[in-house]
Order: sequence, then structure tokens, then C-alpha cells
Amino acid sequence: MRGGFEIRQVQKLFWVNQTTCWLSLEGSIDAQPGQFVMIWLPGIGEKPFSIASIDPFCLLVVGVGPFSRALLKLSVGDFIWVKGPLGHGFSVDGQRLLLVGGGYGSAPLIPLAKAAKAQNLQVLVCLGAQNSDSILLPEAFENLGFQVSVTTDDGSRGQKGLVTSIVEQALQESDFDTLFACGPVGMLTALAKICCEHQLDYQFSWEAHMRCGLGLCGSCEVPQTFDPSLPVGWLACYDGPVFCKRW
Amino acid sequence: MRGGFEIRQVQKLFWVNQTTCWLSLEGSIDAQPGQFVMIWLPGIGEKPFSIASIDPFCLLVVGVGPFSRALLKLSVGDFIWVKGPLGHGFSVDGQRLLLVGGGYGSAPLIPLAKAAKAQNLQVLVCLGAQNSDSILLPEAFENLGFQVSVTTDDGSRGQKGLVTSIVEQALQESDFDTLFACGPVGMLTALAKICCEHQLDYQFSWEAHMRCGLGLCGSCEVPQTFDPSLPVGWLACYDGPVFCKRW
Amino acid sequence: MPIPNINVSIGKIVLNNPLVLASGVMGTSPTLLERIALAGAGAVTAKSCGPEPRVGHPNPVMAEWEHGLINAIGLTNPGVEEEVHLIKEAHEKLSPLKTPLIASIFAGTVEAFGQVARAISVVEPDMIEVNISCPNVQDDFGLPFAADWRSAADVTRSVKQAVGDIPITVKLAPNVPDIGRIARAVVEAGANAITAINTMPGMLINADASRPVLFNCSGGISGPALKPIALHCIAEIAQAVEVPIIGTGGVLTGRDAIEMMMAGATAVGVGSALWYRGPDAFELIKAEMIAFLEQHKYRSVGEIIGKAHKA
Amino acid sequence: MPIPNINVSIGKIVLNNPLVLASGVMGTSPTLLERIALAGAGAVTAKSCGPEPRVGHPNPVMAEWEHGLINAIGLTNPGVEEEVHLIKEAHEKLSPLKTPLIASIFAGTVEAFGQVARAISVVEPDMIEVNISCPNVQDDFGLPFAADWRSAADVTRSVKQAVGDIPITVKLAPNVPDIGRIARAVVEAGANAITAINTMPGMLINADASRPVLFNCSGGISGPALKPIALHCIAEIAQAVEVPIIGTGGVLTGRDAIEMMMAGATAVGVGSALWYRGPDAFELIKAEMIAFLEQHKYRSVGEIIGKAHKA
Ligand SMILES: Cc1cc2nc3c(=O)[nH]c(=O)nc-3n(C[C@H](O)[C@H](O)[C@H](O)COP(=O)(O)OP(=O)(O)OC[C@H]3O[C@@H](n4cnc5c(N)ncnc54)[C@H](O)[C@@H]3O)c2cc1C
Ligand SMILES: Cc1cc2nc3c(=O)[nH]c(=O)nc-3n(C[C@H](O)[C@H](O)[C@H](O)COP(=O)(O)OP(=O)(O)OC[C@H]3O[C@@H](n4cnc5c(N)ncnc54)[C@H](O)[C@@H]3O)c2cc1C
Ligand SMILES: Cc1cc2nc3c(=O)[nH]c(=O)nc-3n(C[C@H](O)[C@H](O)[C@H](O)COP(=O)(O)O)c2cc1C
Ligand SMILES: Cc1cc2nc3c(=O)[nH]c(=O)nc-3n(C[C@H](O)[C@H](O)[C@H](O)COP(=O)(O)O)c2cc1C
Ligand code: FES
Ligand code: FES
Repeated sequence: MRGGFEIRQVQKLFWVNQTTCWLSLEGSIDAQPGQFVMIWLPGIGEKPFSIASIDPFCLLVVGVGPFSRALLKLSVGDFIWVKGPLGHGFSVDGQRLLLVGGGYGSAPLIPLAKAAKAQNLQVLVCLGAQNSDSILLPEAFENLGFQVSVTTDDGSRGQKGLVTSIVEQALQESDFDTLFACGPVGMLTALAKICCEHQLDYQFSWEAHMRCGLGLCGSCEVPQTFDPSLPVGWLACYDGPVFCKRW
Repeated sequence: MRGGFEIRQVQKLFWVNQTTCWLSLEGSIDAQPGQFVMIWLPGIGEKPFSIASIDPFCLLVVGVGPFSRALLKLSVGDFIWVKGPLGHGFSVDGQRLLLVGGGYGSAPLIPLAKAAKAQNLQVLVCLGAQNSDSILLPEAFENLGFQVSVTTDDGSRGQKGLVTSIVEQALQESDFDTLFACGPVGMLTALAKICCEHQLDYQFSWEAHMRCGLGLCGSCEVPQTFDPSLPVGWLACYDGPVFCKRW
Repeated sequence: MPIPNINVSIGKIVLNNPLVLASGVMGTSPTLLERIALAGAGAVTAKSCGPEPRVGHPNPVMAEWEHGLINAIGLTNPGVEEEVHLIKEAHEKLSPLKTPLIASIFAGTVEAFGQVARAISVVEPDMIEVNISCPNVQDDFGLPFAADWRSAADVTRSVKQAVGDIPITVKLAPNVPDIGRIARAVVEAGANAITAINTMPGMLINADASRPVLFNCSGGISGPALKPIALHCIAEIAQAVEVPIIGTGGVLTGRDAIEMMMAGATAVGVGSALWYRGPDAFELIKAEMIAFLEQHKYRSVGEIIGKAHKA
Repeated sequence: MPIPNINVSIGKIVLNNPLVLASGVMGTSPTLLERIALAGAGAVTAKSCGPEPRVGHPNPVMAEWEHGLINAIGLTNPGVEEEVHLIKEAHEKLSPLKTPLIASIFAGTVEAFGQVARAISVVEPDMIEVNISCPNVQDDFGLPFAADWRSAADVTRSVKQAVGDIPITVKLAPNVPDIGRIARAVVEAGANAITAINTMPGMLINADASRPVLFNCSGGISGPALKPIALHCIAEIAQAVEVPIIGTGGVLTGRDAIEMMMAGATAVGVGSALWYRGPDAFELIKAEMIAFLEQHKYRSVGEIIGKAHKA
């Protein structure tokens, strides 16, 4: 019954920056890297979150509005309600992987990186954010022994500019089998174009406005205007959030 | 879902006497000796029947009225619908077993005798019926190597009189650990008295008018007037059909 | 911490636990009612009885499906004349156990309801359930009185007048557009409590047989599939009236019972659980309720009644 | 033996198989409707649209429970003005696939129903579904029109007048005492078909949270638990009227679909199965239907319509 709510206790909180928290929950979750959950806070609301760690089950929460801030007000011992795992995650294809994250897009890439490590694959990570503070968890990748390149909008850390620029550089410098990405829609659309030009296989985790999370309400459709490779009527919660393109 | 109907094909028919048929159904049934099933013939009705063989799943049907006669009109390849196994069966207790059957009461005793055989137990079988023809399946027990004593009302086979009389004789001649019986209510009531006098453990399969077969409609209550050892509000389909008495 | 208190009261009737045997399920004789009382029920409801004896429908009368049970017993009962003796006998058996006894009645007309109620009231059950919602006898009696607030209120008044001091609970049907309206009408007409809900009309078809499974074709759904329907009805009723509710439908576990009470029930009917959980159903559910209350640090089960509407 | 024929017709509309995408499930955009047509549906129904845009209810709007789903989406829709364009676009996408398109409408008054229907009729969907039975918008609209045969008939007449030649199907609710009566009323008022049923009102409560799970508290039950309720309603309707029925509720497998048709449905709505069986639900159910028909030596699916009442 993946579509029902189960209670989970908050076991640890680790503040990554002023608005971002790593939430460690009790137990593990039987999920694939890239799957997501719906989190319900009774009386407050329900929103989708990537699974940032499978065992222990963790979330990476950026406080941007009412729901995420309510999550950040939780204390150790408090409870949240979890529906999931939902959707379809990444499949670890290829030997040389390029991981690209924008903002909290790091979250689903962490379990993916772990899986790649377990298989001894070659991984380069590119992370983009507004500024130095909001680059999320480069150390999570570095601790696995992977190289991390960073861009910030204001140049306060790594290269100044968009993450797409270091992706282009990376693609020029070496060969990759698959590009994995999660981040804002604009970033993914740009990356899709780049991958198309290079005929590079990719797996993108799309975000969209989710309501039911079960594939029935139709709210989370991602249109082909965002990526012409998407099939017609593609639902982020049901067919995705990960879309796999193999040329 | 033991309480739903499943379709079964009739695979063999073997006429035991003019009004009695051994019905062999497709497959086996995951049951204990002494459990029963409800048989549904769409458009005709639904009645309880003992499981006369577990593997292959067989019934022993005596044609006495509309439903049983309809069952006897079936041909090989026809279908019946089975709800069950239902209720609680015999538990093979003791080393020296006395099996007592009246009429189609032989039916649940056959799988019990098989189980006793498998455990190398000592078994004596007493069967009673109106006449020679209606003694049901003594050979089923004889083929297992067990001795069968018979009484008939008219003396046309075995001893003349009621089965209780040969039971009394048997109890005088040897020691038994448990008496197992199935047959008409009157026979069981008489046997209960005998067992009480001998302080002999017994397991009786009671019959009663069954409707739901699931223990909810209350129709199959067996009153303490039939056997004072029965608990209050005892339901044949739910607590039984087998009632176990240990002194 | 002391064990949480699980006593509840329906008006002046005190139950040592909130679990009430639902009408028609197992409790068809004094000895069966006694059995269920001994098995730990807080109160027991007798099978509904009507003006005349009824044998009920031919078999099959009941079947399990993947998500519940369905039955069309057809209100088998010995008729009120005989039932009076049975209730008397049951009462004598239950008194020493201190288990309240709820009689249950049905009839085909408003007047007959009053007559059956008057006859039963003579033997003084602790409460009388007015079953205006059996879905399985439509061919004999037409639409249940629970279908309409006016007829529901008429029956309630008729029964109330007939029974003197004996409190009455009116049993409502889920297949109505606005159960809160009906609850209001029967409470205004004198109902002391409401039992919600009876079974939901349904049908099983066996595709191989190309036939309805039940002889009566349609029947009443009970068990797990009924629970959210019951919760909705209880919540609607709890927001419409103040009287105690005996919340019934699909309770199999202590958690289910807790949910019913959070929706607004004061007591909890238990029927199909006797199939799903076996003869120890009452003790199992009770133990699970107590464990839940302890885990969540409630001191008494009363604290959770209607809690889902309060937070 | 040749493969059994599974074409069916709802009036003059021919479906290459009996499976119809149920309203509100996945088909909220022209591209999603196209997707479902490509996935093998015999016809598709668009999400119900009303006079004005509605965002629907806040989250949680949906949850799975042990025996089904529950939702209170709250009739999210862009309003009829925008919907007209979407239906037109969907129609263009579906025409080459030869998949009939059913628009679905709702409104708060009899007049508004007529207005929405007229606006939609301009873009000529193959059929218009008149949703008088959504249980999730009671706070905004009061009791559904499906609650009463008179109001159901009034809406039907109003729509029928507005749409000219376009056939209409009226979508009924299960939580009524006598669905056959309502079916008769809407058919007399001009309905060309009946869709039965919409979801059943229900509620989930999470005991740990002591709260209803859905933001809207109550919601509509769909999926497995709904099937016997739907079968009962379809059987009642089939015995009351002659028009085709789109039997809807809890169909997950080919066998379920067969049961619906044996109960009297001409076509079969499929909604929640998209969750339970995944994106191939339509092809899976279709293959299972064909296998059943072959096994039982039916030559055409038409032979089983209403068969449960005939034997
Ligand atoms: C598949 C999926 C996975 C997700 N995983 C995560 C995750 O792992 N961690 C996480 O923190 N969130 C994640 N989100 C986003 C999350 O579901 C909420 O949308 C987010 O927490 C904002 O909700 P809110 O109610 O707090 O703010 P809202 O009121 O919804 O938003 C407040 C403001 O912030 C803007 N905003 C919303 N989301 C973002 C964003 N991601 N970046 C920048 N601005 C934003 C809005 O446009 C609005 O102006 C995910 C979303 C999806 C669809
Ligand atoms: C637990 C249980 C197990 C059963 N197992 C078997 C079984 O293995 N084989 C089997 O054939 N039946 C068995 N029965 C009996 C069976 O369920 C039916 O009652 C029987 O077949 C008669 O049904 P009918 O509709 O044919 O006749 P009915 O109309 O019910 O009865 C016709 C006439 O026969 C009489 N009668 C009914 N049953 C018997 C009987 N057993 N002996 C003599 N007269 C009778 C009735 O009183 C009536 O006068 C069992 C019953 C129970 C409760
Ligand atoms: C076999 C059976 C018989 C029933 N008979 C009656 C009855 O006579 N009167 C009545 O009011 N309800 C009757 N009901 C309904 C139950 O009292 C109860 O309302 C319903 O089963 C829902 O509860 P459950 O899910 O716990 O079984 C019967 C239910 C079943 C299963
Ligand atoms: C998420 C969801 C949204 C729905 N929206 C509508 C709707 O807008 N209009 C409508 O008439 N029915 C709506 N329904 C009801 C379905 O059309 C269908 O009647 C019901 O779900 C039962 O079928 P199922 O069990 O196959 O899902 C909705 C159901 C679901 C699950
Ligand atoms: S959120 Fe409802 S379909 Fe994806
Ligand atoms: S037959 Fe219904 S209780 Fe036994």
C-alpha cells in the first residue's frame, strides 16, 4: 500500500545552511535512487520530497514557503507521515556518469552516487546554486571519492554562472555514458538540449506541481515543450519523476 | 479468502450404491481431516459437505433431497463451486483410535483414517447404517489395513442394531485413547453418554442446519441438550464441526 | 501509568468497554448472546426481530470477497411473540455478567414498529435498537424507512411512544445522500442514540457462473470495505446531533475502533470481525485499543471521542 | 475459433472495446486524453468541467487504503470557457485514432448545467457526461443533484435541451436509497445513457494523527471496495431502464469488467485501475476479457450484457 500514509519519527536534524536541513527519519525505506515520497503534516499540508538517503531514510529540505518551513520547525522525536516510495527512479546505466544538480536537486543524486560507488563506476558531479551557501552537500559526493565542480550565480564559490556551462566543459573534456540531473525545470530543459546535441543518454528527475502523487489527478504533467523527447501526456509522479532518454 | 466461491471441475464419479456417489474434483484442497466445504450449484442452492478426500479433493454424496440429487446428476466435466475449507477438523490424538460412522458420517473419517495410517496408529472402525447397501465405504478403511465392524438396522450386514452396541463391545474388549465419530445427532448424543461413562476422550463431527457457514448467522448452534459437554453457544460451522472433549 | 479507562456510557447504560456486538451477527439465541458476553463484549445486540416469524432467504446467503463480506440472510427471526421469551432468557443470563442487552426490532409499517417495540419493552432490554435500514428485505417491505428523514422520524416516534423509559437507538443506512439530516430527524423524534451503519447494498457476480452469488442477488456489504463509509457517516452524524453514536462497520482491529471513536462514536459495533479475527475478536480488539491508548498517553478512551473534528 | 468480438455501441457511438476512461482520472488535458487513447481505451472521458475555474481542495487530496482509494480533488478544472478549447484540441488528437471523446460537465444550478452544456456542445464531443454526483464539493454546491430523482431529471432536461443532437449520459451516485428510480427519471427526461457509479462518500482517519487524512475530511471511495456497490447499482439500473450503461467502479481486471457487463453494463469505466495495474491497465484488462470470452466460448462480448439476470 505505497499510496497510504505511514508515520515516521524524526531522529536527527542537521542544518546544512540557514534554510536547509538534513532530516533523518527512523528506519530505512525500500526505494530506488530517484524515487520520491509525499510528506503529510496533519493540519498543514502535503508535498513531494526526494528520498535523499535510503538507509537511513533521510530528506533534504529547503525552507522556501509555508510547508517546507513547517518541516524545518520539527524537532527530534516529532512525527511526519510518509506516502511512498512513489514514482520511478534512476537506473544506473553506463560506466562513466555525469551527475548534475541544481538547488535541492542534490537530494536524489546522493543515493544515486552511492549506488554508483557500490558498482565502482566513474562519476563527476556538477552542482549549481545561487551562492556559496546554497550549494547543497558537495561533501556528500566528495566523501564518496567523487570530484565535484561547482557554479554559483554570484561567483561566491566555484565558477560564476550556470551549471550548464561546466557541464559543457565536462562533455568537451571527457566522455560520459549517461547524464543524470535534477533541478529546476529551466536547467533540465537546457540540459536536454545539450544532451540532444551530444546524443548523450540522460536521466532527468523532473519536478511539477503534485497533488495526488498517484498518477490519477493529472496535475503533474510535464509538457513536451520542456523536453521534446518526453512522451505525450507524461506524468512526473507516475511515469517519472525520472525520465530516461536513450538515443 | 476461504469464504468465497471457487470453481472446480468434476473429474470422476463412482457410484457407491444406488443413491450414493463418490465425486472426485480437480486438484487437491488444503484442509484438515474433518473440515467441510459449502457447495454451491448456481440456481439450485448451497449445502455443506464433508471433505471425503483431501488429495484428490473428493466428496461423498448421498442423494436424499433436491440439492444432493442435483449433485448426483452432474457429469464428468461439469462444474461446482466450493467455499472452504471451513471450520475445524479432527486432531489426531492418542495411539489407539476408535472411529465411528453413521451414514455419510464415513466421509470425514476417511481422511482421518489416512492420517492415522500415516502415523502408524492403531485404528478400529465401527460403521452403522439402515441396511447392507447403505454401509458407506467400509473398504476405504479396510484398504488401509484397519478392521471394520458393521451394524445395520435390519441385520442385512454385520450385527443387527445400532452402532452404539458394537462401540460398547469394543470398549469392553480393548482400551482406546480417543473416540472419533460422525453421524446423525442421535448417534452422537448416545456416544457422548458412553464416552462420559468411560471417561474416554472424544472428537465428534456434529451436523446442524447451516446457512452462512462462516459463523455469523447463528443458524448452526448445537445445544448442550445434545451433549452437555459442549460450550455455551457452540456453532458447528465455526467452532466445529468437530468438538473435542478431553476429560 | 495506570491502564487507560475504557468504560463508556450510552445515556444511563454503562459499558465496561466500548465494543458492542452488532445485531444479527452470531447473537441469534440467548446462549449465543451469553457466549459473546463471556467473550468480552461491552454490550450485545440481539438479532433484529419483526412482527412475524421469517425463515429468511435460501442459500447462498453469505460470501466473503476480497475486501469484505456480503450477506442476504433476509432477517431470519422467530417473530416477536417468541422473541420476547428469548430476550427474557438472554437478560437473565447476562444480568450476572453485567453486560447490557440491546434488543433489535424491525417491521413493515410505522404502526407495526410500535407494536413490536411495545411487546419487546415488556421484558425490559437495556435498550432497543430500531432497525430501519436492512437492505435485504426490499422485496417484502419496499424501501427501508432509513431512506427518508420523514419516515425515519415517524418510526422513531412510534417506537418511542411504545417503549416508555427504555432508551432507543435508531440504526441508519449508508446509502442515503445526507445521513446527518436523517440523524437530526430521528433525534428530534426521540432517539436516545444512533447506530451507524447497517450494511451497504452490494452485489457479487460470479463470472464463471454468470450469476449473482447470493440467492437474493443483492446483499449487504460488511467488513473492511465498509469502514471508510462508516467513518464518513459517523462524522456527519456527530456533527449533526449530540446523542451517543454506536459506530459500526468494518471494525476488525483496535485501531479501527479508535478511528470510529475519533470520528465521533461513543461505542463501537463489532460484527464481521468474528469471521476475520475469530472467537477472540473482542478480547483482541480490546487489548489493541488499550495498547494504542497507552502508547499515545490517553488516560481514558473518552478523550478520543470526536477528536478528529477537534484538532 | 476466431477472436471474440469486443466492439460495443453506446447508441450510435461505436467503441472498439468496452473500456472507457472514467472522468477525472488522468484525462485532464488533451495530451493526457490522447495518451489514454493510445494506451487502448475504447473511449475517453475528460475531467468534469464547470462554469468557472476551480483550483480544487488543498492537499492531501488522495490516499490509498487497504481496500481502495479515496480522493477529494474538488473538481479542479479550468472552467468551461477554457475547457471548450481543450475539448476541441483533444477531439483533433483523437479523431485519427477513432477514439470517441466524452466531455463531462457539472454545475451548481439547473440553469448553469444547461449553459455549460451548450458551450461544450459547440465543439461537438461524441457524448456529454452530466456529472450530478461528485461527492467532494458539497460545501460549495450542497447536496448533489443525483440525490433526488426530481432534481436529477431537471438537470437532464436542461442539458438535453442545450446540446441538440449530442447524446448525453448522466452520472449517478451510489449513496441513494433507490438508484433505479433515479435512472428512470433521467431516462424519461432524455438521457441517452447512464454512467454508474461515481465514487462513494467515505472518510479515512489516521489514528496516530487523530485527524481525517484528506484535507476535505471526506472524499470519494474508488477502486476495489467499490466494485460490489457498483454491480448492485448497475443491476438495479439495468432492470429499470433500457438505455446503455457505462458501468464504473472498481474494475481492475478483465473479470471485473465481465462482471460489470453481466450485471447490465454495455461499456465499462476504468479509473483507479491506472494506479493498481499501471499504464498498461487498458491493454491488460482487454487481454483478460478476451481470454475469458474465449475460455467460455462466447463469440462476442455483447452476449454477456445483462446475462446475470437471464440465467
Ligand atoms: C518530485 C519532487 C521532489 C521534490 N524534492 C524536494 C526536496 O528533496 N527538497 C525540497 O526542499 N523540496 C523538494 N521539492 C519541492 C517541495 O515539494 C515543495 O514544493 C517545496 O518545499 C516548497 O513548498 P512550500 O509550501 O514550502 O512553499 P511554496 O509556497 O510552494 O513555495 C514558496 C515559494 O518558493 C518557490 N519555490 C517553490 N519551490 C521552490 C524551489 N524548489 N526552489 C526555489 N523556489 C521554490 C515558489 O515558487 C514560491 O514562490 C520537490 C518537489 C517535487 C515535485
Ligand atoms: C457439516 C456437514 C457435513 C455434511 N456432509 C455431508 C456429506 O459428506 N455427504 C452428504 O451426502 N451430506 C452431507 N451433509 C448433509 C448435506 O449438507 C445436505 O443436508 C443433504 O445433502 C441433504 O440436502 P438436500 O437438499 O438434498 O435434501 P433436504 O431437502 O435437505 O433433505 C431431504 C430429506 O432428507 C432428510 N435428510 C437430510 N439429510 C439427511 C441425512 N444426512 N440422512 C438422512 N436423511 C437426511 C431431510 O430431513 C429431509 O427429510 C452434511 C451436513 C453438514 C452440516
Ligand atoms: C450475517 C449478518 C447479519 C446481520 N443481521 C442484521 C440484523 O438482523 N439487523 C441489523 O440491524 N443489522 C444486521 N446486520 C448488520 C450488522 O449489524 C452491522 O451493521 C454490519 O454488519 C456492519 O458491521 P461489521 O462490518 O462489523 O459487520 C447483519 C450483518 C451480518 C454480517
Ligand atoms: C482522482 C479522481 C478524480 C475523479 N474526478 C471525477 C470527475 O471530475 N468527474 C466525475 O464524474 N467523476 C470523477 N471521478 C470518479 C471516477 O470517474 C469514477 O466514477 C470512480 O473513480 C469509480 O471508478 P474506479 O473505481 O474505476 O476509479 C474521479 C475519481 C478519481 C479517483
Ligand atoms: S500528482 Fe496527480 S497525477 Fe501526478
Ligand atoms: S451456518 Fe451461520 S453460524 Fe453456522
